[in-house]
Amino acid sequence: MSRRVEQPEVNLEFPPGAADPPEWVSRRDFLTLLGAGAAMAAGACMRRPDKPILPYVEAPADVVPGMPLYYATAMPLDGYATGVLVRSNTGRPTKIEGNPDHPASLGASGALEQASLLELYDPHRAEAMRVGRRRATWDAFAAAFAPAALSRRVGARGAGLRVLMPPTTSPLTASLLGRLGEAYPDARTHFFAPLASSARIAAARTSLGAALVPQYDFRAADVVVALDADILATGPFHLRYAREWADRRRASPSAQLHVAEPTPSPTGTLAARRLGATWSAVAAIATALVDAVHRDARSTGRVSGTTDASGGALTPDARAWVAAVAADLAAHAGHSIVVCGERQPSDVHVLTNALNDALGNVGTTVWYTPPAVLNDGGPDHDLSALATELRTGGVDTLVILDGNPCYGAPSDIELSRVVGAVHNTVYLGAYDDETARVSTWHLPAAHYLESWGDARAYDGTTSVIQPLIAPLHGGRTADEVLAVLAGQPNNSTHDLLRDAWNSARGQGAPTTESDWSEALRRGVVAGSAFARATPAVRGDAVAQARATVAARGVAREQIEIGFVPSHAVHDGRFADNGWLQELPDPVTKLTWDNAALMAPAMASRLGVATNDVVKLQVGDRALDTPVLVVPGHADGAVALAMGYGRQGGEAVARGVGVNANALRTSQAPHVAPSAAVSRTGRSHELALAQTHWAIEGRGSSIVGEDGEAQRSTASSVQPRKRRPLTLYEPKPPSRDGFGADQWAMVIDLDVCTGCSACVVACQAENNIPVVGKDGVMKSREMHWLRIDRYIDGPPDDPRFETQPMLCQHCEKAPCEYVCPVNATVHSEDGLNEMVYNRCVGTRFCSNNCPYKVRRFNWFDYNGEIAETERMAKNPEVTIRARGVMEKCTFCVQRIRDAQMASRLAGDPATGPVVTACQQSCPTQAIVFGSLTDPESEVSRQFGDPRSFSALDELGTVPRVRYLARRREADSSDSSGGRAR
Amino acid sequence: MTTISAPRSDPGSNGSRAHAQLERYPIMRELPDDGTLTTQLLAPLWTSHPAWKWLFMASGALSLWFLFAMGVTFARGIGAWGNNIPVAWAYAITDFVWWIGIGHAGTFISAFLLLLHQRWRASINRLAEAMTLFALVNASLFPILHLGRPWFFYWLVPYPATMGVWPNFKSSLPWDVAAISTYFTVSLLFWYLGLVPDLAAARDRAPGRTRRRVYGVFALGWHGSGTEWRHYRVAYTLLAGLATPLVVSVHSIVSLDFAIAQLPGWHSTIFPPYFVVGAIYSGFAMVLMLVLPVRHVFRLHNVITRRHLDHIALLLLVTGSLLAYSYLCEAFGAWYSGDLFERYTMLTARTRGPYAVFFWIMTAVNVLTPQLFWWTRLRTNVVVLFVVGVMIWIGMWLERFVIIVASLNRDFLPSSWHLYAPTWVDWSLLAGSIGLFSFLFLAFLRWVPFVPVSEVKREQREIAFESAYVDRDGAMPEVTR
Amino acid sequence: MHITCEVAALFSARATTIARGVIIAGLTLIVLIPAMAMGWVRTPWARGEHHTVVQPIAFDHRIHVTGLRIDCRYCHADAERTASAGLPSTKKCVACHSQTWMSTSVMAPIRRSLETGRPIAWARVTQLPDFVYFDHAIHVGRGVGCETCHGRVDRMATAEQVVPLTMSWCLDCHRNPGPRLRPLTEITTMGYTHSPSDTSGVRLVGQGDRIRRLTDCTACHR
Amino acid sequence: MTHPRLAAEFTTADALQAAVDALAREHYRELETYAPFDMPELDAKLGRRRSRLGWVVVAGGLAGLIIAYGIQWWANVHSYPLYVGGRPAHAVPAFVPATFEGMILAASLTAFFGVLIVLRLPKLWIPEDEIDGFSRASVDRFWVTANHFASDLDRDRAAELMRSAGARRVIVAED
Repeated sequence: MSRRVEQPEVNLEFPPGAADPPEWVSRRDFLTLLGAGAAMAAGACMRRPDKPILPYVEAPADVVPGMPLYYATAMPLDGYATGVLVRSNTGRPTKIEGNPDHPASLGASGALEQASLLELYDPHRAEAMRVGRRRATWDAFAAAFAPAALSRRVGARGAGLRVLMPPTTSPLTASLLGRLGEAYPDARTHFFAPLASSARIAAARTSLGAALVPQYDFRAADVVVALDADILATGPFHLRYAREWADRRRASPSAQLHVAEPTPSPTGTLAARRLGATWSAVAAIATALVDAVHRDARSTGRVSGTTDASGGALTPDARAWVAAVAADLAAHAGHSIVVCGERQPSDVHVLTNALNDALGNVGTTVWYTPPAVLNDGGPDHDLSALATELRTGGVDTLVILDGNPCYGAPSDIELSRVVGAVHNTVYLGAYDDETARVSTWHLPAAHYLESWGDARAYDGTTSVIQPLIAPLHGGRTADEVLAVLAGQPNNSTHDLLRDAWNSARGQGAPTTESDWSEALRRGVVAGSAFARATPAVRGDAVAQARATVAARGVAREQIEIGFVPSHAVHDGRFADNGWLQELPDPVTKLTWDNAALMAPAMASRLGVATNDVVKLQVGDRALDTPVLVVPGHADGAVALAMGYGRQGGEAVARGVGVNANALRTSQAPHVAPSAAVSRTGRSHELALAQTHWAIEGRGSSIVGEDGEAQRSTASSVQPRKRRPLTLYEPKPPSRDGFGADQWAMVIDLDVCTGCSACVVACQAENNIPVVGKDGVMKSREMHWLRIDRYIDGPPDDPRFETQPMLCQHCEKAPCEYVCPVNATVHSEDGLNEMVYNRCVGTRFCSNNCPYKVRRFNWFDYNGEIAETERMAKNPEVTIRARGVMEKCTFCVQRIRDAQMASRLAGDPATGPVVTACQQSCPTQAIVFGSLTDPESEVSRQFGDPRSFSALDELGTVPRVRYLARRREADSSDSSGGRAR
Repeated sequence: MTTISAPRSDPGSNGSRAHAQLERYPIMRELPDDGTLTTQLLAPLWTSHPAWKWLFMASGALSLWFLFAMGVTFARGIGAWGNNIPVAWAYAITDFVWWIGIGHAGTFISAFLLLLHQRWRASINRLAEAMTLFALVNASLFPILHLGRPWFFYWLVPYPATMGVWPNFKSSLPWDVAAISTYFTVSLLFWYLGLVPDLAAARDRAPGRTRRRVYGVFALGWHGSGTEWRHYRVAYTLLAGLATPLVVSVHSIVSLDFAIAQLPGWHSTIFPPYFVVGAIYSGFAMVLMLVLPVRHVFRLHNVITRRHLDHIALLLLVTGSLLAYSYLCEAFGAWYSGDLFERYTMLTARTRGPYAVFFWIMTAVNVLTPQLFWWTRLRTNVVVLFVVGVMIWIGMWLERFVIIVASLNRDFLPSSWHLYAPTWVDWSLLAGSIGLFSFLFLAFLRWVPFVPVSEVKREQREIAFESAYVDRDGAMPEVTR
Repeated sequence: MHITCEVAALFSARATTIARGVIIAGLTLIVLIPAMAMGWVRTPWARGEHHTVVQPIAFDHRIHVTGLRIDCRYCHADAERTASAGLPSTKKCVACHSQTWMSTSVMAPIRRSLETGRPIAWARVTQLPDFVYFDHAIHVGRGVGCETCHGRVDRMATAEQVVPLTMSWCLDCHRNPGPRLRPLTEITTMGYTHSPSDTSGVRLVGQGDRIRRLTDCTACHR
Repeated sequence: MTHPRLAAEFTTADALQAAVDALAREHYRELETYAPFDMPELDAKLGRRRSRLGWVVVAGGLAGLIIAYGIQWWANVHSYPLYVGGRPAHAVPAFVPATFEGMILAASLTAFFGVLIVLRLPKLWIPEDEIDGFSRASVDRFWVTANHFASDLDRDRAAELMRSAGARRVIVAED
């Protein structure tokens, strides 16, 4: 009934990847499938469908078949490194986890990191080098672009040579660019990424006098104010920030998070005081905060918050919010943080710096370091400059190193057209995407799991990127290409790396073999973080900033459109990743699409509802987009996720959503200040993983709190327990014997951001298939672990509830007694077992599961995937066949392995078991362990006064408990300041 | 021997002159001598009705479409249907419960009424039993078709597997297997045993030796000797006695498929009686749909008289009212429980939820239409009866749909709420099952004695005997001719 | 009214006998067919026992085990460490055979493997379904001898499956391992006899493996 | 001999009943009657006892009951007890439905095959079939047959009685 991944044969040949999006299943040829069905039936009883066993010819030293190995490496995203540990089963990377030693990870890993594994095995990756229409070889390329040959085209000083690449933090790349500069003094390198913003650096230049970026320590902050900043779920350091904030919140429940944002973000859902404010309003709010906090500071030198905040531009709600927040900030001067988001213009960052300065946070919770990105904020980060050059046609050869700029560039630059016009263009890219299609040369790019390299984290810490598998499609790295250009074609990246590091002697780079191997083992180079700086803020800069913000004013009539990164596909580089396309947005639960997010009030003014298509207009640019109405969204603001509407050769990505870049201009790449929205009368069905947001007054049963804000003080949240009487008392946990465990899980809703890293982690660990947009619309998604989102209360200022929902492993499981074939039963150690090979698929269990966490294989999802994707499967978990139920098993494969290991070691206690979701969780909201050990964290939290079981009154006695969210007592004021 | 008047329980009888007349109305009228009667009742076996061929082919085609839809389901998987999570059961189970419900009237008529000596059963019981059998054929197809891996359906049966694992008898689905297989077997035996004397008659009446031989084989060499009748009588009554509790148990068990779950809208203790009543209700509706055309086409007005129609109508009125009462109980129970979820499902979701329109149609049809039968004239008006029959037939399908889908689509966690919409495969399976039923039933009408000849003769003799007897003291009206 | 009068009786006396015979035969078949099916799956043929598997190399366990007294774990080295016992790499075969037999035709596949670097494709002898997660390490480590599942390999010219490998067969041991376990020193012993006095098996269990837990579904199925 | 020594055909049930009355009065009991429908009223006269089939059926039902419960107990309690939904392995209430069905099934099968066996059905041929027109016994004719007579006189007396009871024809096998 089920297939398991066989050990891949040595130098396995991959068939041309032709996997299609899963809804293709429904279009499959009738008879063949009939055959398939029959074969599957037969297969279940057949004894000898022998596959030969292939031993090694020469056994590799460290590889033991069936024993996974973990390697440390780092995933660069927008240049910044996030340290990861990668599990490798007999040479196949099968799972990505966080690296505890890496500052950007602290052991956690986000959805993007987790999902990057699937990208490695993506059958749609470019497989061959080509020039024009012809296939090419690396040697041919090396020959054509060796200085000797190339200088003839671009001139001895390389005046006709331009390099375009995404922002990089790699010391190696830096040094190679240096050498390129030596070889071609007149050649220029430009950096571009759709989401990159230089506002922060610019602000630092004006207000601090140097190119610096702020660094935060949320562990020391009692009050955090995020202005249009999704600090807990996006950005290079969000895993670290989330972890630190959660630690602080756990340590002192009074620690507060206040958020003013145009569109609801995971951070916003956790805010004590959340305000929906347009982008321009956020700027005004920053000014108001500066006023409110400053005034006293000037007179008495003591920082305090005044209640009558200035800024007449603000709505009463906003003013109330400012007053409350300012007071809170002042009360915690020196222990607070004000963060400003990337999309805000530089003067708002100036004001933010001023606030932190005034509050005396600089030096305690906030400090500054140089940017890790090479010439961050420098002129060569401006794409339009390059575009002009290309148009004027002084450029003969353009080398584009990844990043697919022709898709991501603002539309006014028309990059595709200008690049197409260049005589000789090289594109190093993983896919045959928009850029590849206009380039002369296309070199398949190596995945980071296939390549050597290095990268810095946001704080400067350097990591070595080491490959886990030889390039599947002969991909190359940017460094290798640069090496060719710089005239060192035949060095492998590994050698280049060693050279570069040796030359960088003295800057903390490891030189000795032992340093090197240590760096590889730990995944970070010790002590390579940048030094802290705590410069003072220039008053004149602040005044200047206040003036500009005031001058700009708050948009009243016209509508602002903000271009936000997609939580799934980021800026589009993950667009071909099925896991991410199907990953529900943390707030809206939208999958397989992007949409114009807007406030209910605004939607009703426009006379549109969710699924209606509207025409967004910015200047003369227009884009038809489906609407998604989101309570809590700022009125007057429209948020549109980037990274969709791809037109490249990627089968999964193509035609999903609309391309936000069509509305972006190089002047306003992040927020279009004055846009128009109009009805089209057409509609487009969005695939929402959750179609019902209201909690229907069931809050106390589901999330442990009643609908209207808990009047109790933060510390004493006590969910009611209403377990009914029962005829059959659940079996008391058996405590006797060798490793007699009773597994259980606790999830702390107080720190769960809903970032959905756990969802992808579960998908990767447990071989969970993708069902496609069609499947999601039919409510057939397969996620064992989902994040429930409830949005309740007044539409302008709702309550957000976040609840990870997975199999509750009920001690009295309703699913078990209705299964006619004993396919789901209870194990000795308290697991609700699901036996796929026994399941006949009556689906009665799902009907009787109050949590609806059981998933059914409606089609043969796993039979549909390409051979390469098969390689991503975890060999320790059965690949489910068509027609069987599946659900969370508490990662039983990890439990059993741990138990067997401890047995063999003769250790009476089972070693620590970490489930995939728990491992990935940035805030460590998930705790897993055995109840038989009274000392275990899970036992402790089971007894926590905040702990409760979802739907307790049903008497299912779940082994998963939640810690109710702490909501602060309602402060007297009515509106925006209301605690939520 | 019993009286031949309609059951006194009949509410319509008080003061209604029309009804008084009807009570005097004979169960059989203008009956010729046994020979002619036999010829009349067996005639359809020898001569095919012109319309029959076309109907038979049409229903055959529909059955093939049924087969195709099954093929699609087997080949592609349940995904070919509209089902989803939370609505993991939908059309297929609705059809299953609907058909098995219909299947209940047959046994009810033949067994219950036999034990209660309701003489009017004699003319229609074979039709009803055949209906039961063919409905059960459909009913037993759907659960298997509904499995994610149908080829392992036998895992629900306790057999010594080399896996060493067994079915779980705490689940109601193995109970289903037991109930349905038993019910089908018993109905078949009961039907066949009743058929034997008439097959013998057919054997001895059939034109041509081949036909005679065929019927002869199936008649098992019945000769109607005293000895045969003596044991036959007992066996037949015993089977009736066994079928009577069986028919009650079967739909009770089917109702447990829902009642043992804790889903609001399913988790209800009144389900067993409620379902049994509903089943008989829908069954009688379909009996009407079948009996009326048959009576008309084959001119059976002398054996299926207005009395029969009247009694079926009365049974519809009674069961319909009981059903209405069950609806009330369900809603009241939900309200009285004070349980948040129960209340939402039964009071809010049902009446105002996405499937409210079906709920209201169902209530209107199932509760109001039978109330027409308080009027005797309507009870015997063929058109009214047929229309009402069809309406209830549909109404009861909707009831099952509402119970299953409208409960599943909104359960405990609002996060998992989702709508259900059928696909063309769902529709094909429903239509196809009706096609298969018609196909089998038409075959039955063509080749099997569908009015129990020997029983009718027996009744006729009894009636004659009694009337002769009662005439002497003039207590009872003349009934035979 | 016309009444057909047949010349002779419809059936002869023999017809009755035939009819009865048919009915009885039918009923017997209904009972017999499933019974036979259940019987068949319990036969060695249905389970693939004693089914000679053709190997690329005529490898004779008797010579290596009985003759040369090579420990099982020399070639199947991972049995104690991981789930799969593993097969020797070509290099391992050559390690001994470089001197002896190397030139013979029997060794041709090994030579080819060395030249081409392609692995030798051994045919699977003991196969479990994919949804069964069998772990050699835990079994070997808890006193289940090689012989218990693989039989007297030391007597096999060509290795073959000698146990049913049905789930109920696995359960027999999982329900009552005690008497089937052996001292860890005897793991690879062939023809080991459990003397009634030998309590080592019971001791291994006694260390607290909870028998009930060994019959949990997730002990083998994940 | 091909058919019974004495056979009489009647056109109405009443005539048959009269004949049986007359014969019974003169202690002819070794009679067999044939009718298109059940005529229980004849049994008493011919001293036919009530069928004992019922007791066999009861036995069958009990057997079914025990087997059905036994299987469930063996499977879920003895052979492979599993923790299911926190319920006890031996869940008596849950075992009731299948047990009941098992009982009914066994009982019904006993009843059906019981009657076949008791009546030796199928019995496609009987001597009476050789009588021309006997087949109408299943349609609209009523027959009485008798095989055992003390003497030919005795037989003729019986024939006489039949005629007087209004037999349409009386067939006497000479020997």
